[in-house]
Amino acid sequence: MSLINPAYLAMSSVQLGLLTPYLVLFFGACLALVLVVTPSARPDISVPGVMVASMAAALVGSACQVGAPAQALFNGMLLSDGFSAFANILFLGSGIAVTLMSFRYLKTQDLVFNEYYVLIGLSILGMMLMASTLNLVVIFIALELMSFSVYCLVGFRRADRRSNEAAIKYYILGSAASAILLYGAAMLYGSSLTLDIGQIADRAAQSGALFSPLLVIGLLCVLIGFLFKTAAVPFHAWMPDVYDGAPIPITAFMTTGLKAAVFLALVRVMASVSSAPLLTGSVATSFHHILWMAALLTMLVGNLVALQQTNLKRMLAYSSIAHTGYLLVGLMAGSATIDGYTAVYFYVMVYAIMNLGAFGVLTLLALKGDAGLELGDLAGLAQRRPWLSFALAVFMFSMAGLPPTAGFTAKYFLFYSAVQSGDVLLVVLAVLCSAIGAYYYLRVIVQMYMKEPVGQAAGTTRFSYSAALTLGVTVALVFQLGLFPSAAMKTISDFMKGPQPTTALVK
Amino acid sequence: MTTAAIFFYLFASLAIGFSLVTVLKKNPAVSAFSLVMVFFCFAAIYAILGAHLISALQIVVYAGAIMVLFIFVIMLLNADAPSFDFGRSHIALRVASIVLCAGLFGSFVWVFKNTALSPTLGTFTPDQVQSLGGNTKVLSTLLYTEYLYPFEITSALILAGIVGAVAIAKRGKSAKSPYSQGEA
Amino acid sequence: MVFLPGLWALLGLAIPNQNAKLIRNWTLAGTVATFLISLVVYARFDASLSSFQMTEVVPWIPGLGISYRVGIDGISLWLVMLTTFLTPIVVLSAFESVEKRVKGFYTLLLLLQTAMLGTFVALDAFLFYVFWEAMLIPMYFLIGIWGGKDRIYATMKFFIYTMAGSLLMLVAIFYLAYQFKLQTGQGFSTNLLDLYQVQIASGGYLAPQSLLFLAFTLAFAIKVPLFPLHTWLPDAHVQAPTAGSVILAGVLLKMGGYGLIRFALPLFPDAVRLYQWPMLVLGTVAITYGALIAMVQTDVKKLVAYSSVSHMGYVVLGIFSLNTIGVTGAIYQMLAHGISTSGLFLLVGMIYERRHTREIKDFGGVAKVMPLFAIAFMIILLSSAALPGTNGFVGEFLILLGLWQAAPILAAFSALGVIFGAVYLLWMFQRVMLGPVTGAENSKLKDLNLREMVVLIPLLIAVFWMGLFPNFWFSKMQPSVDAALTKYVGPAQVAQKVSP
Amino acid sequence: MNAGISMTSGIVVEPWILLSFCAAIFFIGLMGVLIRRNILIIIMSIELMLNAVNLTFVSLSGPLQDMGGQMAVFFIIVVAGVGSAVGLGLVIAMFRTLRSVDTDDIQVLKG
Amino acid sequence: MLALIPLLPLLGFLINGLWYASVQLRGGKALSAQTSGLIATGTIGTSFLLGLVLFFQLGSLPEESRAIETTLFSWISVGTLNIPLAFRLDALNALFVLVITGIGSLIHIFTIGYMAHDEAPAKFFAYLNLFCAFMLVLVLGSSLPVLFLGWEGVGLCSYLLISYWYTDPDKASAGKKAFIVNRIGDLGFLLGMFLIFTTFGTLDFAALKEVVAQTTPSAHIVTIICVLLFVGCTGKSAQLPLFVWLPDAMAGPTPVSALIHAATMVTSGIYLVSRVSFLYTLSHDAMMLMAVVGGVTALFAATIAVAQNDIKKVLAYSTVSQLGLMFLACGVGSFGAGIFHVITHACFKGLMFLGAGSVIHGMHEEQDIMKMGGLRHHMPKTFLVFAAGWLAICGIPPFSGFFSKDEVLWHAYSSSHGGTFLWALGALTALLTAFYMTRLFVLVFLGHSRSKEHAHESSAVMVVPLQILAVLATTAGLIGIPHLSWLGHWLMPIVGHVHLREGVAESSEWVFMISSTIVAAGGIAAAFAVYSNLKTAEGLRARFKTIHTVLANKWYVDEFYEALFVKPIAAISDFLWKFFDVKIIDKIVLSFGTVTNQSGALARGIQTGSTQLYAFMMLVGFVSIVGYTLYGIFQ
Repeated sequence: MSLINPAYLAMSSVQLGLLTPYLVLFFGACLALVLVVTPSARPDISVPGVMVASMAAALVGSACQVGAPAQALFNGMLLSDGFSAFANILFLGSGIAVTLMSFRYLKTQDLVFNEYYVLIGLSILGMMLMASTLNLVVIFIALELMSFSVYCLVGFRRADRRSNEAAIKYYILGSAASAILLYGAAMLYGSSLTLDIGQIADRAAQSGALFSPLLVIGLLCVLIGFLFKTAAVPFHAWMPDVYDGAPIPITAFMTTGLKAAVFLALVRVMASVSSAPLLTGSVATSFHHILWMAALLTMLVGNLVALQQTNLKRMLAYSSIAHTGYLLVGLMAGSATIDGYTAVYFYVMVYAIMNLGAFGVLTLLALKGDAGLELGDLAGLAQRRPWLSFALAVFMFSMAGLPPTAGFTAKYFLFYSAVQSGDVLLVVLAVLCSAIGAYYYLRVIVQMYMKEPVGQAAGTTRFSYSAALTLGVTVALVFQLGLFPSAAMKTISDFMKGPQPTTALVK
Repeated sequence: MTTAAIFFYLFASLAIGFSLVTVLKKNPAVSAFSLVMVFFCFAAIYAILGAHLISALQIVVYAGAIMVLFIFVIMLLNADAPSFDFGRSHIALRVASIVLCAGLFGSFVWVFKNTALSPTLGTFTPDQVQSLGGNTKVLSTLLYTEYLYPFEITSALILAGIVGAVAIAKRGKSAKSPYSQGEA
Repeated sequence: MVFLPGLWALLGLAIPNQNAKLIRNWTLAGTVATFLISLVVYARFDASLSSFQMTEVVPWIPGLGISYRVGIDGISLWLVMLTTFLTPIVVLSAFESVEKRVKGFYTLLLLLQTAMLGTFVALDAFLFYVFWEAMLIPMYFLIGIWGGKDRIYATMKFFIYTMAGSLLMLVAIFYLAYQFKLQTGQGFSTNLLDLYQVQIASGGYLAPQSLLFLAFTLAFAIKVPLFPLHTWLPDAHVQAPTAGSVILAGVLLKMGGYGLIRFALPLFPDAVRLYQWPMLVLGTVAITYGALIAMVQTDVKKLVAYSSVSHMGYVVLGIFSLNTIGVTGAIYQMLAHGISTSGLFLLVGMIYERRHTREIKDFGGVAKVMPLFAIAFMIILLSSAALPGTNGFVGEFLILLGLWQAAPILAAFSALGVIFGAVYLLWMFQRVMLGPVTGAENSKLKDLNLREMVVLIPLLIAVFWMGLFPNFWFSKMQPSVDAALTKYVGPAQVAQKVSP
Repeated sequence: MNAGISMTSGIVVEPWILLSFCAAIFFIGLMGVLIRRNILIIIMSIELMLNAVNLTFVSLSGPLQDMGGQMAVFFIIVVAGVGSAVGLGLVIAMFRTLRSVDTDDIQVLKG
Repeated sequence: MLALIPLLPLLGFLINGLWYASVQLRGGKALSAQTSGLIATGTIGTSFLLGLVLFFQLGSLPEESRAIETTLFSWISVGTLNIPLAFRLDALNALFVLVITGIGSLIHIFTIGYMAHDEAPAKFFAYLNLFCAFMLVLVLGSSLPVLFLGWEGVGLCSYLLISYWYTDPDKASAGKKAFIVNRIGDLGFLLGMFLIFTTFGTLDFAALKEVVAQTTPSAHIVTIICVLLFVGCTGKSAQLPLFVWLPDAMAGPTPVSALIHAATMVTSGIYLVSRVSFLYTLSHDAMMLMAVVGGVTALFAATIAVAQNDIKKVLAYSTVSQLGLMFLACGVGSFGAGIFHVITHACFKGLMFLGAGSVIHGMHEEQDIMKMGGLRHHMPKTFLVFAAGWLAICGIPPFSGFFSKDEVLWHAYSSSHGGTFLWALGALTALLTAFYMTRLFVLVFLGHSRSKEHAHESSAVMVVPLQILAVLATTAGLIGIPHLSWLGHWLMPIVGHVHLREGVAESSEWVFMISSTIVAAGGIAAAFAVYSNLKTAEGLRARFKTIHTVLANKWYVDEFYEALFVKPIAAISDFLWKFFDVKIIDKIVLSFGTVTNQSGALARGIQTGSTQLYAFMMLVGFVSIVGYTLYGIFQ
């Protein structure tokens, strides 16, 4: 027996092509880093420029992969399929948007350290890697790549104790959660001899007798790790504080890229797990109940506490928790429906777009030192900045799930699929929660449109073209996806040739 | 019980003891040193289990690099004074934490005891490993073949870690100057 | 046609803010044009068919069986006409009362019209829901920005209340679409005609069909609003600007009734029969309750708001009498209420603009100084009090007659509303309009100007036209009403089973 | 436990005992995170947890006759190293502004 | 041509009304009383002529098919319900048409003089015309809903006219009261109508009659129908218990009182029961109820009238009382007598009201009879015509009232539905009527003037109609002389015969005629005895102080209703609004919000910012997830 399997080393040009987005991004980051450390002219423009360019190039690269047959590279550790292409486009898109909106923000906040952009790029690389693998070790590494970058980005306002605090909290809790996830991976390994969830599922499908408590606990630990990152109750507590303390563009980045990445990875894992008869009988029921409760609690806590917030960022943080809850509803339903997780993908995408937009507005509104983001600061904004208010109102309506915005269609698809899975009760609870949600989103609009301005308030920042571009695109997308979602839906389901579950998670 | 087993139990109990010290001791410096001891015990256990390369790495990376970092930071921050944080914690929360952890531990042990490992086994029997050149060689080969990919992305991780840690920890200089030069 | 106001609004956005006059005229032209188009629709409508006409189908989200499917039948035709008829009136009425943020106001008004029309013509449950919810947004702003002192509270209450109610309907729509797929194997469909074929298990008060019925009915009952879900209405009405109140009372409330006829009746026959009595009782309570409370109001607008509760109670009664006469009466009552209550709100708005108060006690003897106003007020009032010869009578008469065939005792009770209606309206009229002229402000009031007359006269004409020639309306809606009731016993059978 | 695994195939102690030992270390680490206020010690506790995981991998590697576990440990060690570097960087940044490494002092963000 | 009868006054209304409105809109000169009065009188007068023509046309038709019908358009047509807006003239309503248009025309003429100095006579004439139009719709309507259209329409006009001088809050209230009390009655009417439709499937009178004749409906249902309809009648025709609005309605201008509250509108109840007499005859119970209510009302109102001092109030209670007599007649099955009395009553009561109007006009709006007296000198013409009315209402032969009242009393005794008790009620009423009418007459016209005002005779335009009416009041009785009654024959096909009780000889009618004359004479004599000398009257009043107070305060009926209905309903409403609606329903609604908010605050409380607590929450989640699953496995 030879140790060296040539298959591991050989790589066709096609496969190399599939790696392009990753490589482009990585080398772009390296180049940017070089620009950061070498005395060059205006690195504050060139660094983000390089990053945006490389992200755009990677995005184009990913887009080119759409329709290509699914491929497993590196012994199945890198799956290149429609799913990963979709995920990559999403991450890269949000990365570009965040970079663009950061540009002005960093200037106003006196935060021009160009490592910032490099970290965003590396973090996106982590996301891309995470969403395109089923190997737990790779997931772990990618997750940490993403997380470490984000820890640093959260703490990027170094002189601000809130930023420090957020970063530390996030780091401590995040690392503990990673450890739990890893422990789960170890146990899965013990019960199935592989670290690849896809292989675990395959083996279960072949032998049909892989069940063991060890496997269950391992899966649970992995699940907990993911639930932590997606901020599902009761693993949500870090999120509001971190969102609150982080620089606004980074909060945007976290709600969009990071959340989408974790969730998409979770979907890939869950789809794989539920496609094989891994979980049967009482364990399946328990899993179902756990997710059910987590979804319900997440929606409830997110919405209820968001109701209490007066700080916009915190409010959006809790709302993000609530949206995690909706996504969990979709996640549970996904395995039982024909369209599978399409609704979840669509929701993730729409959610990313809305949040990018909303935080884009907040970025523009932020005064020096991230101040001025209390609800009251928005009073009468509509009269001073009509377009900005309009955009924010659109995003708020969208998050509240009102037609004709994308938030509505997304929520509609999600609940639609949940009804198909037979979980009507959960859907009823979910829609009630979203009615609660409408209240706090509307409060923002009340402030902007129905209150008279009080003194010197937010919204005095100069306009930046990059931010305007971001906002314009997101608003357009919110309407586009709200009014004509079917094209996007179709594209998404065309993308998803990979993790198409065939059997239900439960029963 | 074999000699190896005896040594295992010895190091295991030492490890548990030192890790308790790490967690419970008031002085961070003491904790750090106990942690080093834990790492050494672990290295020994790795060796007992036949994972020689890991054992070596444990000493080099953990005890050598990471711990130095810790102690360096402890000294840098002058934070080696005994911290009395211990007593300030809510007693109920503390007790509950301990109880819950113990409960989890118990249930894990129950699981380990009552569960079967993977029914299929791998190909790397000790003999096989021996015939392929020993633990180190096998691992190294695998690292550059089967595990090339994670190895590569680890490099990105390290890059991110360095950039991040430096960006965060470097002396805040006048943020007014946009032409900052990183020290990395 | 549905999107004309919307497009018009977008074009209107191009007009600079300062040019309020142009915006006003532009909006007026747009709404009048819409009305003219609706006349064309009316002319092309074939009364002999019970099916939907002028349907347009554009696949929208084919994967989920959703398409943009619109069309009208005899029921929606009139509600569409009502909408297009009222909107120009509202636009005109707001010419002088809305001073701030004129462009926003009219843009929202036009968007609102689009949503309202869409709701009435939608033949796809999903599309219906989309318009239904989309309508909330402009209304939310109209109340919230141009409303009274407690406008924010009122608009929030309105919004959340309505939205919470309708979300359950959304779930029910999903469920139906899914059931259609299960039962026919043709894939999802939210096409209303497809959903009509879905059979859902019924039996108890909590059987699936009953639950679905309740989900739909909750949404509609809140909108109607049916006692005890009415408390948002007084707040919203009182705080809303006149135009908002008019649209709210004139059109929005009708959507509840329309929804009941369009969805609840044909979709859930068994559940409807099961819940017929509770609904009838609630309707009866609403009538008496609304009227009693209206009686003691001190704020004219609130009085009119509670009178809406009372009047819309009739609509529910008519619908749930489940016979042709009752349902026809209910539709007619919706139209009539749309005219008369709009008129009342307009009148209240006019006097509010002059005096900036709506407290009854602040007025007195206004008829002396504003005789034309008094005449108009009187006529609208009588219409609201269901005097024969006015539009209000026909609806209430038919509803009560239909209800009598279903439940004589309740009909007797709900007819009490006729008395109370006269009491609170006339009492209010007396206190506001009659008696000696009180106070210096009242004696200086100016009578209606030409614009206000132009606003009111179409309504006054409609009051009598609808009161004297209701067959003009009935003739077009008859086949559709019969079609909506096909799942219920024929009217002849109903007539026989009554014996006190 | 698997009866087929004998001492000759490199088994020193019963796997469940090994795993339980790892679990003990893991939960001691977790306990440290829970009851300590000093962030440095918390980070050390996290290292403990990771070490426990490492040992779990290694101790499974033997009975399963597979090298995957040991490979994983290789990467985990690297990640843990980078992680503690980042963590300590954050601690330094925090110490600069707060002059403290105590979690009680980071309670500004709440509610 | 038939349709023109109601449409002409409507046209008059439109001309006057729109003229008035346009004057308000653009300013300019208001129409004078002459012009507008001419328009109004012209239209109603033409209607009268048309009515006459049609009446004779009708008379020329054979008895069985004596009906002229015209359909304007289909009004409401839904499902099995089909209501055309159609008029049908037959023997019954032809009489009413003549009374309405005829007396209406006279009153219109009178009004020209009466309202000469009003600020907006055009408005007044518009209302009057509108009233006539609705009244004609009421009587001509071929089906119940059309009748109801007129029924409510006249109620509206009554409201508008009563509160015509709306700046006076009392007058405005009186109008409102009239409308609302009428509405209560209308409720009964509506329900009766519904029951008819559900039972017989039609609302058209002719068709209904056929259906009733063909089927044998359960007496139970017929009774309910009749009672419900009668409730409507008690409202419109001011019977117990809904009579309270009529005396207050005197707040309106006097021509209004004459036209609406004496001659026409209030008799529409009689018209209705006569119209559906074929139903009533099927239900003995309903008939009995009607007779008793009518008789009791008659007596009750007569007692009140004795103690009133306002000239119009006296006449109003007298009207209530006379209407009671009419219902008594109908209740005993003698619909013909009821209608006969309607006609004569229209003549003499219209006359008396207009006479009273003339007096009030002459006395400068003074209405208290205690402040009048001796007017025969100042207003001789009015005195004369009033005397004719007085004798007619007292029932002195050969004045019209004698014949009609006598027929009522006779049938009250002799009819198979009647009896001694009912007769006694009627006779007592007649006695009291003679008494209080004489009282009125004596106090107003005889004796000496007790007023400082200088009364003057009214103008010709007011006096001439009075004189015409006086002639009618004197002679109208001739159409219904017993045994030769033209009226009886004319109405026979519609209202049928009166069936006499067993053992009552037809011939004994003479006895009753004589006795009722004696009764009337007795009443007159008593009143003369008391009131020719006011001191005697004072003495009597002092002696029967309690009774007088009760009577002067109208048996406290208004206060009773106030306490029993108005106040409790207001209190309940207030309670419902301020407590139930705001404190309970809205609180429940808002409590959803509050609970949500509170639980949000609670959940927020966990978010203390403590890292350890967050970690602990994670641990709890960890434990519960693992524990739950293991528990499942363990099971």
